[in-house]
Amino acid sequence: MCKVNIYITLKEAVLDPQGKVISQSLKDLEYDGVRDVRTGKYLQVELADRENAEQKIEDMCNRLLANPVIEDYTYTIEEVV
Amino acid sequence: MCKVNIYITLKEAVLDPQGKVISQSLKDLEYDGVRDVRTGKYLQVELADRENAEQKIEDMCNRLLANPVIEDYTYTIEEVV
Amino acid sequence: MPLTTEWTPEIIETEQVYKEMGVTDGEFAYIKRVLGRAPNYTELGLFSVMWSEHCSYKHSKTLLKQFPTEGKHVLQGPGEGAGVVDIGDGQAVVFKIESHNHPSAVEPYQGAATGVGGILRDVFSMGAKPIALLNSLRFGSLERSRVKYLFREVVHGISGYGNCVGVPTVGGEVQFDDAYNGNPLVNAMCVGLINHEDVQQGIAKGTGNSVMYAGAKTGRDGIHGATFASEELSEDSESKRPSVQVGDPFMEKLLIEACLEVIHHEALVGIQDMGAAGLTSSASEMASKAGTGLRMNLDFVPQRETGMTPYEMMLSESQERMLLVVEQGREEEIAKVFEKYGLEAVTVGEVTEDKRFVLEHKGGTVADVPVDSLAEDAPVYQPEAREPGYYEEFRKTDYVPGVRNPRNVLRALLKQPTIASKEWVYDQYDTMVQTNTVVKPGSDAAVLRIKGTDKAVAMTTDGNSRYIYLDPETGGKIAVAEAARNIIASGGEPLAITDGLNFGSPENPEVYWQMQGAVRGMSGACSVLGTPVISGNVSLYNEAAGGQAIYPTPVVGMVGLVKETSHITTSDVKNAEDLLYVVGG
Amino acid sequence: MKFAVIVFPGSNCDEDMYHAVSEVLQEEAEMVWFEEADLDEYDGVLLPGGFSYGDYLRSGAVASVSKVIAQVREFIAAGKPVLGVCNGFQVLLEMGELPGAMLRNRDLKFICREESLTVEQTDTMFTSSYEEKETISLPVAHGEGNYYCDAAVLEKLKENRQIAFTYKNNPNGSTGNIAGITNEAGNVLGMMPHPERAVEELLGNDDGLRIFESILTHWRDVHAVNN
Ligand SMILES: Nc1ncnc2c1ncn2[C@@H]1O[C@H](COP(=O)(O)OP(=O)(O)O)[C@@H](O)[C@H]1O
Repeated sequence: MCKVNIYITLKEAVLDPQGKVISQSLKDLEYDGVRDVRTGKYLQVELADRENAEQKIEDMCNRLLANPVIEDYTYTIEEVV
Repeated sequence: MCKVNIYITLKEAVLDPQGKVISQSLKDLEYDGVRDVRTGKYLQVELADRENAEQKIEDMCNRLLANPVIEDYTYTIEEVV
Repeated sequence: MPLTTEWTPEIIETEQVYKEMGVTDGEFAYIKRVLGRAPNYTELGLFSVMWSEHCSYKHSKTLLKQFPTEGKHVLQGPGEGAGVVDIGDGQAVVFKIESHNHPSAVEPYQGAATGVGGILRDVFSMGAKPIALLNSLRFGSLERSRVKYLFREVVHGISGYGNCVGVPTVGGEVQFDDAYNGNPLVNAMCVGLINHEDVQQGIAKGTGNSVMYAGAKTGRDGIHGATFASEELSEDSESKRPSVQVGDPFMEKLLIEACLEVIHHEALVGIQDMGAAGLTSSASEMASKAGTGLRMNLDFVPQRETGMTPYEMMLSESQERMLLVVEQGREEEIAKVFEKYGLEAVTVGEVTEDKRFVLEHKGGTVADVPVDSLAEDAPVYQPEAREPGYYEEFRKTDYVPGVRNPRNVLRALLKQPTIASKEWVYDQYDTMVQTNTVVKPGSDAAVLRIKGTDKAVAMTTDGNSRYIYLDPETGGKIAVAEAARNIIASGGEPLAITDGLNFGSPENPEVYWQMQGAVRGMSGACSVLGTPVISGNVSLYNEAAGGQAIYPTPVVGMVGLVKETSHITTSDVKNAEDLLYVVGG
Repeated sequence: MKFAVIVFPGSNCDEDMYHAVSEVLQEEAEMVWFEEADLDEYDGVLLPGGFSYGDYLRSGAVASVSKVIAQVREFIAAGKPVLGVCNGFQVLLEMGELPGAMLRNRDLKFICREESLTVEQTDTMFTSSYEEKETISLPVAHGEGNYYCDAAVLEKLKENRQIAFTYKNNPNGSTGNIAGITNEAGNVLGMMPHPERAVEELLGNDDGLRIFESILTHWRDVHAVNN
C-alpha cells in the first residue's frame, strides 16, 4: 500500500482571489509579516500498490485531478507496510 | 523571509463528500488500486520573518485558517534567504 | 464521568452517568420502572435522545396543544415529517420550519447547510417535491467580528446546500440585535408540492415487513446532537464540537430523486428521514405510530468508520439518511431504485408484533425496551411562569419617540442592518432554479407558479422579536398578522402556518412566561385569520454562555394560495406620479 | 427537431431546460440519463446547469470524464449543435471542447441575478435571432463563472469571432467580460447565463428564448437544403 500526497496549486499567472482575501484578513488580524498567501488543494490518495504509482498518479492528475489550463501539481509518495 | 506550507485536512471522523466522489470517479476511470481519497486545503504563506514563525502560524490556523471543530492542520517552514 | 467510555449499568446508576446525558434523577427512576431494571449504556442513550427537549417537547407540549391545527384545507396536521394543505386540483403543499441554532453557533457553514438538508428531508420524505426554501435568521451586532463571520458563513452554508440540490431559496428574513450576540438563530423552511394520493407516512406497519436503510453511511458525527440542541451553549460546547455534522448536498440531491421515485413503488409501506436522534427516533417513531415493534441488526447498518458501537450508531446524526419499511420479500426491487442513483439501500431489520424496540449487534441483544416508552412516554413538564420585571416597567412608561428631524431619522433607520436591503444575502441564493419563481426576494412574499395550472403559491417567514420581547402576546399576534399581510399583498389567500419557536430556557419562569404569551397570541391570530398551524419546531435553551437568553423569537412561516397568476402583485413602485395610499390602522 | 437534455448525477437545471424546449419552444425533447445515452437519434444536445457530482473537485470536472462524454465528443465532431449552460459550459471547458477554464467568482460568492449582456456575434447557429450588439438581459446563477484564458487564447477567440456574449457589468471577473463562447467550428456554445430561465413573460423575461429559436431556425434551414 502507499499513500500519495498531491498538491494542486493555481498557476502563477492565474489570480487567486481567495488567497488575497485570506492575506487581507490576516493583516486585519494584525499579523504584520504576512507578504502573500496562495491557496491550493491537498489530496491524500491511498493506493493498494506501490508499483507504477508515479505513472498512475500523473495520469490521474492530467485526466481529472488537476486542470492544466489553470493548475500545476506536485506529489510525494509514501510507502506503507 | 520564509515560506510556510500549511496543510488543512478534515478530522478523521468527519465526512468528506468531495473525497468520496473523487475516489468513485477514479474507480470509474478504472484506476483499480484506489482505496481512499481525502481532500484538504493547501496554503502557501510567505512571511517576512522567520522569527516566531511557528507560533504565528499556529495562531493563524487556530483563529482563521482552520476550523478546529472539523479540521486538523500541519505545516512546514522553509527559510528563504 | 466523561461519555467517552461506555459505562456498565451499575456505574451509570451509582455515578449518575445519566446526568451527563441530560437525564434527570426523576427521569432515570422512571426509566428503571419502565424496564424493571437499570438501563445499559445503549438503552440509556436511546432514552436520553428521545426524551431530550428536541425530540420530546417535554417543556412545550402543553403549549403546543393550544394551537388550532384543523381547517378545511388541512390534509395533515402536526405529527408527521411536515404538514400538508390542499390547494385544489388534487394538489397540496407540504411545509415545515426547523431550527439549527446550536450547530450553527459552533460551525456556521455546516450548521446552516445541514439545517437546510434536514428540512428538505422532512418534506420529501412525505413524498413531496421540494419547490422552495426560506429561512429566518438572527444574529448579534454586526460590529463584532465573530458575528460577521457567523453571518457570512451561515448565508454561505444555506446557499451552498440549497443551490446545489436545486431548490430555490426564495425568501427569508434577517434581524440583528445584541440579544443574539452569543446565540444566533438559523431556522430553515421548506415548501413542497404533492398530489394528494402520493402523501406518505412514516409508519412501520405489517409484522414481518423489512426495515431498510438508504443513503449515506453512518459515521460518528453528530452523536448526541439532539441532546446538545436541548442545552444552553456553554464553554463545555467546545468539547462537544465533533458533534457537528457535515452535509453532502450532492448525496441529498440523489436521495431526493430516488425517494420521489420510490414513493410510487407499491412495495413501499412507510418512509421517514433520519433527522435529530437519527436511527433511534426514525425507527422508534415509525413503529410507535403503527402500534408495532421493531428489531434491528446493527451489523447491517452501513458504517463509514470501523469499530462503531451500537450506542454510536443509534445516536449518530450523520446526514442524508432515510429509513424505509418495505413489504417482505420485495427489498431487491426497492434497492434497485436507489442503485440507479448510486445509492445504497440495505435491509437492517424487521417489523415485529410485540411493540418492543430490540437491537442486535454481533450476535447479542444490546437493547430491548418498549417502543412506546421511547417515542411517547417522555415526561411532560409544566414549567413555572412568572411575569418579568421588565414587562411591568415597560407598561408603566408611555414611550413617545421624539422626532425632530425626520430626514435624519429616516436615514438612520435605513442604515440599520435589520432594515437595510438584504440583497447581499439573497444574491447568493439561487432564487430561480426550477423556473417557477414569479416574485423573487425583495418583495412582500415570494410567489411561485404551479406549472400546468394558472395557480401560484405565496410564502413568507416573519417575526419581530422586539415586539414579542416587549409584549409576547401582542407580538405573537403581530407575527401572524404580518405574515398574512405579506401573503395578501402578494395576491394570495393565507392557508396555514408553520411555526419555529425559539426561546431561552423554559426552566426560567420568565422565559416560560414569554413562551406562554407568544403562543397565546399566535394561536389567537391563527384562529381569527383561519390559518391553522400544520407543523413547527421548538428550539429552547437559546442562551449565550453566562445565561443571557435571546429575545423570545417565534417565527411564522406562512403559505398562501394565489388562485390566478393575474392576481400576483409586487411591492415595488411602478410608475412616476402614481398615487400612494395608506390603508388600515 | 429532437433535443437530448443530458442529465448527470446532480444536474439541477435539467428539468428547466426540458421545460423550455418542450413546453415553451414546443419541440421534442428527452431527458437522457448519462449512463443510458444513445445520442444518435437526436438533433441537438443540451448540457444543463446545476451541480453535476456536487461540483466537487472542480465544477464540471467529474462529469467531463463520465460515461456519456465519448458520445458527446462524437456528436460535436459530427457538427451537430451542442449548447452548454452554466455547469454545461464548465463541462465543455473541462472536456477541452472549448478553450479556457472556469475559476471561482472574483468576490468568492455565488451570485444569482439578472445581468445585461451584449450579443457579440449573430452569425452563429445559436444567436442568429438577435441583433448584432443588441443588449439583452439573462439571469446568472453561479459560484464559479469567472472565465479564464490567457492573452493568446483571448486574441484567438476575438480573431475567430468566437465570443458570443459579453457582460456589460462584469459580475465575476471573467477575462474579456466573456459570458459565452463558441468553438471554432461554431457548433458548440458554452455560456454562463441561463437562457432557459428566461423564456416566459410570466417570469419576467423571455430574452433567452431566441437562442433556442436560433438553433431551431438553423436546423430547419439545413434540413430544407438537404431535403
Ligand atoms: N411549534 C410547533 N407547532 C406545531 N407543531 C409542531 C411544533 N413543533 C413541532 N411540531 C410538530 O411536531 C412533530 C414532530 O416535530 P419534530 O420532532 O421537530 O419533527 P422531525 O422529527 O421531523 O424533525 C412535527 O410534525 C412538527 O410539525
